[in-house]
Amino acid sequence: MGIFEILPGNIAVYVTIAHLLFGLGLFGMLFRKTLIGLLISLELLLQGVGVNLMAFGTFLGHDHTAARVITLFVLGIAAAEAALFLGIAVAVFRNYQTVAMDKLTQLKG
Amino acid sequence: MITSYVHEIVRGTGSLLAGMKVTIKAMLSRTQTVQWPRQYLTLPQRFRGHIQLVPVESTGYPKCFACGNCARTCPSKCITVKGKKPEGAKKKSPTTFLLDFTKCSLCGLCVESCPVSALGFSKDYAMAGPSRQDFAEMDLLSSLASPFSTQASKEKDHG
Amino acid sequence: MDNFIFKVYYLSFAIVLAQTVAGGVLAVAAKNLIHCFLGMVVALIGVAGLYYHLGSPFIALMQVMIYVGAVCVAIAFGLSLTRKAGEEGLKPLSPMAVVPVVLPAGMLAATLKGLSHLEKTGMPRKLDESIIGWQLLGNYLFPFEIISVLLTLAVIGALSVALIRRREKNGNI
Amino acid sequence: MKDINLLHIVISLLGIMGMVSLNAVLVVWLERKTAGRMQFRHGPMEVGFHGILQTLADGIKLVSKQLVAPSHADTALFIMAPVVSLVPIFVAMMPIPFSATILAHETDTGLLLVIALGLLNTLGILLAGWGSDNKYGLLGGTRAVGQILAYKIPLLLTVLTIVILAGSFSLREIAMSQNGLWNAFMQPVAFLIYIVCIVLETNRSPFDMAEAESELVAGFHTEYSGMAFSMFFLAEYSYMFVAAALATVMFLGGWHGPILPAPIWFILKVYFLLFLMIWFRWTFPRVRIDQMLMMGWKVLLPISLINFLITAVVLAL
Repeated sequence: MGIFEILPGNIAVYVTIAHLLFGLGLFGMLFRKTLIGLLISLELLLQGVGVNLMAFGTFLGHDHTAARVITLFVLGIAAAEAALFLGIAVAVFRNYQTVAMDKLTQLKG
Repeated sequence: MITSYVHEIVRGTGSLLAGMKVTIKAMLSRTQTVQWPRQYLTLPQRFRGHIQLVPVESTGYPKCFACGNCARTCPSKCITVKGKKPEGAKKKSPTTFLLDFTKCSLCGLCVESCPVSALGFSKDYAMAGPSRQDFAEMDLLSSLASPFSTQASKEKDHG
Repeated sequence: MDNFIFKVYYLSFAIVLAQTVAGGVLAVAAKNLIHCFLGMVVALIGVAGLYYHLGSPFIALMQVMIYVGAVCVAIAFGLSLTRKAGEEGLKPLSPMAVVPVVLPAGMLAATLKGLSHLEKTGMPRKLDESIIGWQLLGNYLFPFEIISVLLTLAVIGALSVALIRRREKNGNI
Repeated sequence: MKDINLLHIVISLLGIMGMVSLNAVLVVWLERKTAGRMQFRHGPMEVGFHGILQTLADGIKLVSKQLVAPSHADTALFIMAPVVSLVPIFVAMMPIPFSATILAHETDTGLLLVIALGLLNTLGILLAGWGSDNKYGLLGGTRAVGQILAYKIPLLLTVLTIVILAGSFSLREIAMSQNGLWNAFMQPVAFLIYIVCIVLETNRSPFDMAEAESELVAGFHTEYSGMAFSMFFLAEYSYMFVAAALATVMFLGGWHGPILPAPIWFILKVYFLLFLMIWFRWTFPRVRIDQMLMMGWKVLLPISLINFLITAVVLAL
């Protein structure tokens, strides 16, 4: 058993994995080339936030439902954001025939 | 606009139900196909398969007297007839009657032209074989009794 | 027997952890965008597993349903609509790459330091989740309504953004 | 965690596997027989009594065939796709109650579990289409995605209608709540929408756009052969069973019925729905993709929304 035994009951594990997801998401947002890659990284980042919320809510919260309700809100917001993001991505592709972020420079003037 | 929307949905559902009624009726009625190698359908009277020789009812010998009319009439020259007189007979009888079914177009002119109606259409439709040769020389005599072969077989019996 | 069940439980947790990390890395680092997508799906299912281990099967299933069922499918759709060869992969690394390493690491260190003062609370327990519904329509009614409005607006916005071209071409939607 | 009994898990998994295979054998046979009879034919007659073992023979043939991956295919996706489409269906069978006591895994959120796992099936189809480096496959996969976006919201709304009637996400309690009057009679509109949605969900004709033979060869499984193809096949027929079982629980009163024992009633109702789906398949011509999307967004969505609103208002009053 050894190390496995402490894993599911230890808040540090959840917090670590949440920060890892957050870091991966941040990395992807900085270095992916296309809008869709950006969106995928953004989802990972939000997942990090969600795991963090749930871990703190479950282990430390006085009110166990608060974290869950807020996580549900995060899920809802993420769905809305994804829908909007994809709409924008499709519109951008229609107008510029590309979704590579280096080439979308019209706003720079 | 709303009424036409609702009307369309109701009408569509009705037509779907009508279609389902048709198929369920079909499902509960008799099947039209049969399990072929085990069951056969009776063929209609006028089914035109490949040609065959018509026997004389009393003896079982072919009616044909090898006049060769059919071979001459055949537009694709797929009939070969040879014949001679068996001993003690008045008319000739065919010794060879070959049909090249690979060329035959089933036009039926041979049957029309036969002076004694010795040719007819068979009801054989399940025709398949491993080689082309099986149909290039179909021996139409083989299914009939022959005045020659009976003699031969009699001799064989005695011998 | 009990011991074995616990072993299976710990093993499943380890698998979920490994799955989340591997999926996340694949999602960010893969060259091919469809592999990124796949990595994201794997990571999201892993996160759902984490929620389950945190004692909340309801949130875990909502995660699978909303993310894997809806968001991922929509992303896949967008992916196939906007795909263009040669535009995938990562930009060349720059000094900026320090940020996503240092920032979460610093945050994590601070959090763990703060946590070390607290006593362990033990294994997460499964709780009655019907309270979530009461809370949503009670204490959290206002945020709930705002989320609903936000979702509606997002759908309308996405539609209108995606239909701009067609409106210009045809004169109407 | 302690309440999970290992023996129970093993037995229920074996039971589910047996159920899936037996169901596939029976439903494929039923489908071919029905198709035959509806076209005035006999259907399979050779293997076993009236061809009942035909599926088994076909299965053996498929398993013994080689799986060929196209040379430019994304091999990992290509091999993963059938597994992704089949395994969630296995798991989705766990919370389905065959009677008040016979169910593999009792959970409060059974309905959500089945629906969430059913969504993964489409993911498998998408991966298959994408991974096989084939334009028909890709078109099939993309169509499946468009389809899921169109039917999932009406489906969830009808399911929610039932949930607020029964007051629970647990499949067992939903079935228990219909001891007297079945939901199909209380919610006829929701029932009809759900019937349409399960046909959409399982990618069957008239909504089999993802594999439309006459347009896309075989759609997402054009490149699949042998074992992988049979896994898609198994997934389709198992998904049919899961969807029909869910409909039985939600609308046809689950295992409730006079005289006969409960599991038999359940199976009978499920097979009635399966027969209904087969009947649809051999009656209706395939709709076009735009017609399907129109129907999803313009007919099913508004009607299910109105139905949900009316139910909620009536219950609140």
